[in-house]
Amino acid sequence: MGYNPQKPMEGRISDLGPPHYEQFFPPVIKANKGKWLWHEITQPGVLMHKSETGDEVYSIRVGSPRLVSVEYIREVCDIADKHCDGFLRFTTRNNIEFMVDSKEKVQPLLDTLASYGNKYPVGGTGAGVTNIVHTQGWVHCHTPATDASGVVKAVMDELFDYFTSMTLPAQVRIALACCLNMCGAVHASDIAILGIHRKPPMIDNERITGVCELPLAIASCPLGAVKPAKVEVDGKEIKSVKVNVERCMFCGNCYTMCPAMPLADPEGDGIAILVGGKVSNSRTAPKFSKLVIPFLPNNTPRWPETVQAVKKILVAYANDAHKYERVGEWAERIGWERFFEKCDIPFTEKSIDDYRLAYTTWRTTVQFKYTSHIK
Amino acid sequence: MGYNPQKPMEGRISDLGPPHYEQFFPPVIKANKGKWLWHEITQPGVLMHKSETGDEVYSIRVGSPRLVSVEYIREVCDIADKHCDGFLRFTTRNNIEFMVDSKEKVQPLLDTLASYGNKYPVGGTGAGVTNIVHTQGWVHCHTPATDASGVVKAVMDELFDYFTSMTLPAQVRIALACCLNMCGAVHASDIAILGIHRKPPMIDNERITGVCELPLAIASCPLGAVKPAKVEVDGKEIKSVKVNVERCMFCGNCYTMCPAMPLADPEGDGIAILVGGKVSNSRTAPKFSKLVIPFLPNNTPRWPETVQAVKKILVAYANDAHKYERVGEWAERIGWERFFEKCDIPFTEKSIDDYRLAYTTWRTTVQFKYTSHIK
Amino acid sequence: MAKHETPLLDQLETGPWPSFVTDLKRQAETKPECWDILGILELSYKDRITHWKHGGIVGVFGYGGGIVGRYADMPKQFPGVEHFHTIRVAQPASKYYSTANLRQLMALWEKHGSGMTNFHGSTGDIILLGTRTENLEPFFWDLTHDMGQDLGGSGSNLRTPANCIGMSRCEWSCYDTEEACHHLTMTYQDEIHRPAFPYKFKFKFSGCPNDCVAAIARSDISVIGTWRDNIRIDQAAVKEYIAGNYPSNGGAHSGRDWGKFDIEKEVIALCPTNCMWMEGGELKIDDKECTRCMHCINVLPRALRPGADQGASVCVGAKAPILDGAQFSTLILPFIKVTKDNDFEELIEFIEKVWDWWMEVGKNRERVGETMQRVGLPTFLSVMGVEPIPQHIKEPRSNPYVFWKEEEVEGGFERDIREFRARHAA
Amino acid sequence: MAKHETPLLDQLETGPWPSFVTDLKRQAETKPECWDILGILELSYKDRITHWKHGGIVGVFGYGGGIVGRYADMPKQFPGVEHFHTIRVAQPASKYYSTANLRQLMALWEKHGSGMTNFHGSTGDIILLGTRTENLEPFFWDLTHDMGQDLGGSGSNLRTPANCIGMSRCEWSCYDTEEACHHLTMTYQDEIHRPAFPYKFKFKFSGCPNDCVAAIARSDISVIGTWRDNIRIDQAAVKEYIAGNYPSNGGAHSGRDWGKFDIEKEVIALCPTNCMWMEGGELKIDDKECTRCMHCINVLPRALRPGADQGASVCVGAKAPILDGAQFSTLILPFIKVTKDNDFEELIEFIEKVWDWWMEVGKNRERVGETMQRVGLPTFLSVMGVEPIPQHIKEPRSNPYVFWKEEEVEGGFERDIREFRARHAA
Ligand code: SRM
Ligand code: SRM
Ligand code: SRM
Ligand code: SRM
Ligand code: SF4
Ligand code: SF4
Ligand code: SF4
Ligand code: SF4
Ligand code: SF4
Ligand code: SF4
Ligand code: SF4
Ligand code: SF4
Repeated sequence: MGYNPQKPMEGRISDLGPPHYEQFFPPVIKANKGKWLWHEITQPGVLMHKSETGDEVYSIRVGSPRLVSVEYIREVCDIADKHCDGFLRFTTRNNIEFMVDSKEKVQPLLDTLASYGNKYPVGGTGAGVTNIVHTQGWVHCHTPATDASGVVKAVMDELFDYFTSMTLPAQVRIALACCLNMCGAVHASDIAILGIHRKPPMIDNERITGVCELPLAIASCPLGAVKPAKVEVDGKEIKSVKVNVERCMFCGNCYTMCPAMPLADPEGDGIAILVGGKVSNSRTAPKFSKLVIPFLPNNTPRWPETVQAVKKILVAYANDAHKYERVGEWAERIGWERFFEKCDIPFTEKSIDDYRLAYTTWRTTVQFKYTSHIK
Repeated sequence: MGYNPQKPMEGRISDLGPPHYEQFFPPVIKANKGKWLWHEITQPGVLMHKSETGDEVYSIRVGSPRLVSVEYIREVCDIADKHCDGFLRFTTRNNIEFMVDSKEKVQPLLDTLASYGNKYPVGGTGAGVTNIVHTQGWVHCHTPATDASGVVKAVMDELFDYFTSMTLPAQVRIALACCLNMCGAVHASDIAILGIHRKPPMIDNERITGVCELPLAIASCPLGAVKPAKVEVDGKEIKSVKVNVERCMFCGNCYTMCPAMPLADPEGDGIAILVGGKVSNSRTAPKFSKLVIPFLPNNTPRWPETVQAVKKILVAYANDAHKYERVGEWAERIGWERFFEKCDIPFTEKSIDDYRLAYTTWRTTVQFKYTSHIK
Repeated sequence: MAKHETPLLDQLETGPWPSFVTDLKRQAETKPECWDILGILELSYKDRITHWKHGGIVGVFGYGGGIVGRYADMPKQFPGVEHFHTIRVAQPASKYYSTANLRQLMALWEKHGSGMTNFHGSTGDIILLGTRTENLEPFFWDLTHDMGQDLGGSGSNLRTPANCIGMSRCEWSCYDTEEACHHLTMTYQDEIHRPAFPYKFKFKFSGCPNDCVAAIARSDISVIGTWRDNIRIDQAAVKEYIAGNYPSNGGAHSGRDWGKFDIEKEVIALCPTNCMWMEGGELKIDDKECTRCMHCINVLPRALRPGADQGASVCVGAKAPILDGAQFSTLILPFIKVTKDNDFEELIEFIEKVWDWWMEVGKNRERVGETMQRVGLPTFLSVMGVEPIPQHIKEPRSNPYVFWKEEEVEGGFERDIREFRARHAA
Repeated sequence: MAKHETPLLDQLETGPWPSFVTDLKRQAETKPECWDILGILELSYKDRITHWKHGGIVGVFGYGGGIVGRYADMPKQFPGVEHFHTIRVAQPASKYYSTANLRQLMALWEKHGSGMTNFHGSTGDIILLGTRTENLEPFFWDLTHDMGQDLGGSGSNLRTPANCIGMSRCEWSCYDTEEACHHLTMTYQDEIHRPAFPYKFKFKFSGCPNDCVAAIARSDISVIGTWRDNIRIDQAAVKEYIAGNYPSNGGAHSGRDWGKFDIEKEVIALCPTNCMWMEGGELKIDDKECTRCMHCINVLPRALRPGADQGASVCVGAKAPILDGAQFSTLILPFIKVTKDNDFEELIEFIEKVWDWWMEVGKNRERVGETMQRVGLPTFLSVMGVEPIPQHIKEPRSNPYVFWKEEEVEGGFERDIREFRARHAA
């Protein structure tokens, strides 16, 4: 049967919503929901949860590139069929979890995973680096200032040992967003990799009339940098806009509203690094990530500057932070001046806020440390 | 000779500046400046500083109402002549300090002071309440929303024992300002008493033309509540202003710029209490005072509601804070929800910021305590 | 066999982390359009700029969301990705799947799409990456008819809600995040599929303050589990921890030698409220001072558990930085019961109150958190009928700029300047 | 004898704190205009509103400040305060006086004014409270000729600078606050007396981070002593404290029994940077981590002293709340030498750079801190020629909204849309 374009409304079903979750529960989950008592990470990537019924579930966490093929998912299903009664799940950070209901079943599963070479790395638990939450980049989106999957691949290659081990002071959450829209939680990550533009939008006067509502484009700019303008196109005066480049901070919101204002550029675009965000309420309240490296170039295909920057921060953190201390908690304890020094990151005025709530970030005390910054 | 109005410029001297401080040093100060090694508060109101020369200076601190007469200053001079070689000083909080160069000279001085009755209370040192820094109020200023000296007198009568003793967890700095101009450091005081208006300005159309520059009056309003208007006065249309009362937050800046916009009112005006500010960098950075009681009436002559509010906060703090903990440090440690409860202050939405940096004060965590506020 | 040379992308086939390039290449063997994905991406790697055009409105009939339109700017060179629309398929709560279900979905996508996916999108959907306009309706037909499944959200509507794994496999969940997420998703199918909001709106459900679905950072309504009685303590287990018989933090730190476990240093001293102490070999908690940060429970999972009187805190207004800077959600309801027993009544009532108000006053493309900022928190609370309490704020205001209302001030705002001047000459 | 009944004010004559009402009444015996002060104040107590008119520009010839004009709104009833201008007399640094000097000033004020004063005003001046316009010049003549003294500031100019007692009686002062204050006051007599600024401007000088003149809260330029070497420790004295032989905090807490002194709890645990510890009975400090908050020194004045390499931090921009909310000063120069040896050269150079800029770009009635907020801290630093360092901020920005300059971006901002479109079709 299938869809009949001649009668598009016939037999149409809608508003079904997602399938009910329960039908996908592995039996041990179904039997023990709400009864779990405690858990233990028995080795990196392997969680054991103990139920008050005495049952145990072992979850084997596997890193995935997220951008995966139909074939890949089928292979994952093969593994789940072989070891997990045909069930599996994905975590909130795009890892795969294979669950088995006894300890004995763990090693055979691990062996199967290992048999695929580096395709199914086990890890991402506890005080390590788990999967990088990321976005579309050049694979799909229209506004990116960098790629997503490629940068993630390059960074994870370098941090691989942190994924498969638990040697850090605390969990480290890395996220990537390819533009300031920040699809994901880049604004609250231990280490955030953020695509940024640095050139103001161009105005495509030849197309603007058809594709933009000028008042919306003008209103879109948080800094009022977009102004109405009259220009000549093919000898005819048309209504368009102009950009006061002095006031532009390259957020791209005008482009979101108006396709005739592209701002992407090979040299202009690149990556900023933000650090010290967190989401959990554990010990300290959620924190925003803070901009510490304003720009690194889009050096394809492996973004060596970005990879090294992330690694350097991670190593400095690993060497210096206390047990349980998240990156942001560490930076606040030692002081940001010391953070820049310990991470060997040159401080630039770009890290100084000059947006709306900026004053709250100025140092209004004479408490400070003497670091190499003071000449 | 003296000033000759006929020849105002003749013999005029200007730009002399203040007298050089050194000529007013008591001998022991002159001899030991820069050589002091340590100090000790030997009893409330009596400081001893020890010099590396072996010299000692004893400073006896005396509370003053600040608003004092020529006769009062002469009396103070009598005391200084009698005991202090004719020298004295005033502190940054309007206390008087009489200095003597040996321990033996302390008691006679204290005796003299005591002989004046309650006129020269000795205290204001260490972990107590020192003098209330304050402003003009109804004694001199044109914009006050409350009096200054009278409120201070009433509050200090109640807190007198805290002035003459050192029983608090830390120093408590109380300040009063009679309007939002906040002449003083009310915005950074442990307890701040602040005169506030609550009625929007009236427009004195009959006088506005002569006394106001309308554009300045209009520009003065931080919320754009003052707008140009045309009104009729004695049958003639004149340019004036009107106030959008919905947008007014009673700051009085328009009145500062334009005398034809008075806002004072017996019922509208009164006092707000702010707490938890500090200036020193000791342990924690300087903090702003925070508004906890939005309004108390101008109940002359003794402002009982204000006196009781200050006392209540002070007692709750004294009972609960740790040694060395300033009011603001205490409130932050126990949490503001607990602060309101411990001080038995009803919480109102007036304490919730809705001005420019407001978002930074919202609670963006699920960390909170269950207090009586949660029903 | 490669349709395009990909010297740059090929360099992403080395290294230990699984390679999406290798995966794409393998898929390209059976789905040749994947060559064009590789080709256009390679070109982006060369040009260092995206080759996708701005937007494009496509969808399935009757839905205002669920599909993101996308066209290549080099359709001639890469005809396989000329149209490259993504389809957002609503994921099941907690993202459990049967392989049967996944295989069926993969078969559909092999038939109608590019063969590439994201498991999952950042909001939580299954993202099916790239298909042509003419495939959308047939795919949707098969998805609904053959699988009984549905699209997720995009556009100015309720976005696909998401949740942490919750009670199904976590001992700390204070309400059933899966059921809450599923129930609300089903309740609001219309809001998900037919945009009627000023802008997007997101729900996320975490079972405890660890917030494993990052609700407080990225959802307009963040429902985060909590409790209001006392942390449950098993003193025997505390002793085992002290003795070093149980690994601290569930073994999360076992990769490094952090020395012997020290309850004073690792738990008591790190409690943000300092409300814990040891007494007679027992761990004591002054629960009324506890802010339920989870740290002690995280470190001692076999000894401590959230209290038994469980529910959730509801926070409102998180969003990404454009335009005013990022916002976390703000605590609005400190504690409500969140349970199927009453069909999530309290939560639903609250959500709808938020929506009614925001749909009325929210400007175009203004997230609810921005509307809250614009009107101010006191106004928001008052329109929500929520009594203002200190739990709503980190600290009281430090400026004195209070908006008094006329009815609060004795005598009102109206005054007679002449009468005033009679007493106070200018 | 009372000229007016003052039943309300009379109630302020009871209670232990010295009464200004009693004082006024006594003064009224010889200065009858004080009856009118009492009378008009009593009326304010009755009406609950001020009876002073708005401002009034009066002054002495050649000065644009130093006098605050004031007129009563009931001159008929209270002729003695019909004019009631205050005179601000510049105080000596640290506010030491000889009785001779004070008596002479009081004699002048008895002659020319109301007989009432403020010792001192909040900025630091001696305030002589209330006189008539025609008395101003004669008073000024006598003040300058007979006493060699001068007025302080008011209006849009440099206000009378003030300082903490500093080295003259405090062991912690890291530079000579008196000399700095005096020297700068003398250097800037013209700026004090002749308004040429966009708005008022204040200097305050504190000798150490305790900031006893509240510089960081209320001065446009706050100079606060600090050091850059190590805290000086006398270990023998540390032992005395531990033994309980010296009172902690210089005896500041002696009014209450706080129990035996506990160096761990009272010093080490309260150090905000956790950079102190006990080792072999000695107190150790990791000085490079110390932020010189003063707490340990405050608590152990006989054992600890600021380092010997002393100077000051310079912070800029404090002010009261109107209009944007209060501001503390922001750290701009972490450490400079502040000494007469070089005529305070570094400080003066910095101040003048701030003024030059602010006088150029500051709007009417815009404090320098507001101008800083308006242009942004990075711009302020750059116009000051100060290299941006992390010490200028509490934390880095959390929004990503960086203003890149054209010259920083390879290829600049100019681009050709046609060339772009050739590669990226719309
Ligand atoms: C599986 C997952 C939930 C899900 O629904 O998929 C999950 C599962 C668990 N989390 Fe989580 N968390 C998961 C995402 C998160 C997130 C969200 C995120 O990263 O985007 C957070 C907030 C991150 C942040 O704060 O920035 C998160 C913050 C925590 C914390 C708080 C740790 C802290 O000190 O801040 C704990 C407690 C702990 O680890 O001690 C925690 C603890 C746990 C426990 C131990 C809960 C339990 O008892 O089962 C689970 C195993 C932890 C582990 O992997 O070491 N989980 N956890 C998510 C796994 C993601 C992954 O694949 O790596
Ligand atoms: C005399 C005076 C300086 C002056 O030039 O006049 C002064 C003198 C001393 N101060 Fe102060 N402070 C003086 C105003 C201040 C101020 C300014 C103010 O209150 O407006 C502050 C900042 C207030 C704030 O933080 O809100 C101030 C914060 C301190 C601190 C920090 C205490 C803290 O824990 O925050 C100390 C250290 C201490 O007391 O341990 C201190 C310590 C001292 C010492 C011990 C310094 C010394 O070694 O001589 C002096 C005696 C303290 C005492 O009275 O207990 N002084 N001190 C001021 C006396 C005011 C008065 O009459 O009461
Ligand atoms: C696919 C996805 C990224 C991904 O690779 O996972 C995505 C992709 C896009 N997002 Fe997003 N957002 C995605 C999750 C998010 C999240 C995370 C979340 O929902 O938890 C956020 C941050 C949270 C939030 O909502 O604030 C997010 C914040 C934005 C924003 C900024 C919204 C704001 O209020 O600031 C935009 C801009 C806009 O709406 O115009 C945006 C816009 C977009 C658009 C539609 C581009 C645009 O300008 O119109 C992207 C389409 C890409 C494409 O070509 O397919 N996307 N976007 C995520 C949705 C997948 C899914 O349904 O599961
Ligand atoms: C006399 C004094 C209060 C006192 O009783 O001590 C005072 C009195 C006045 N101040 Fe003030 N200020 C006084 C110290 C302060 C201080 C404290 C300080 O200087 O350390 C401040 C806060 C710090 C600051 O500068 O921000 C202060 C912040 C203001 C403001 C708000 C300025 C701002 O930028 O926000 C105004 C409003 C204005 O300038 O129009 C103001 C305006 C006024 C005026 C001139 C009233 C006006 O609207 O024009 C007051 C005249 C009262 C009168 O009738 O004599 N006064 N004023 C203080 C000056 C005495 C002296 O010279 O020693
Ligand atoms: S972060 Fe920006 S570029 Fe990346 S997917 Fe989201 S909207 Fe597109
Ligand atoms: S990129 Fe942002 S700041 Fe620049 S013009 Fe566009 S909307 Fe305005
Ligand atoms: S605080 Fe206001 S009312 Fe009081 S003296 Fe200052 S300007 Fe006048
Ligand atoms: S009092 Fe303040 S807010 Fe009200 S109109 Fe005047 S300037 Fe504006
Ligand atoms: S948020 Fe809490 S309940 Fe949910 S998975 Fe994380 S730890 Fe468990
Ligand atoms: S949950 Fe957090 S606040 Fe509560 S006792 Fe444990 S560590 Fe302390
Ligand atoms: S600021 Fe420092 S130097 Fe000045 S008096 Fe206070 S404690 Fe002494
Ligand atoms: S001055 Fe402050 S930061 Fe430095 S050691 Fe002492 S207590 Fe610690």
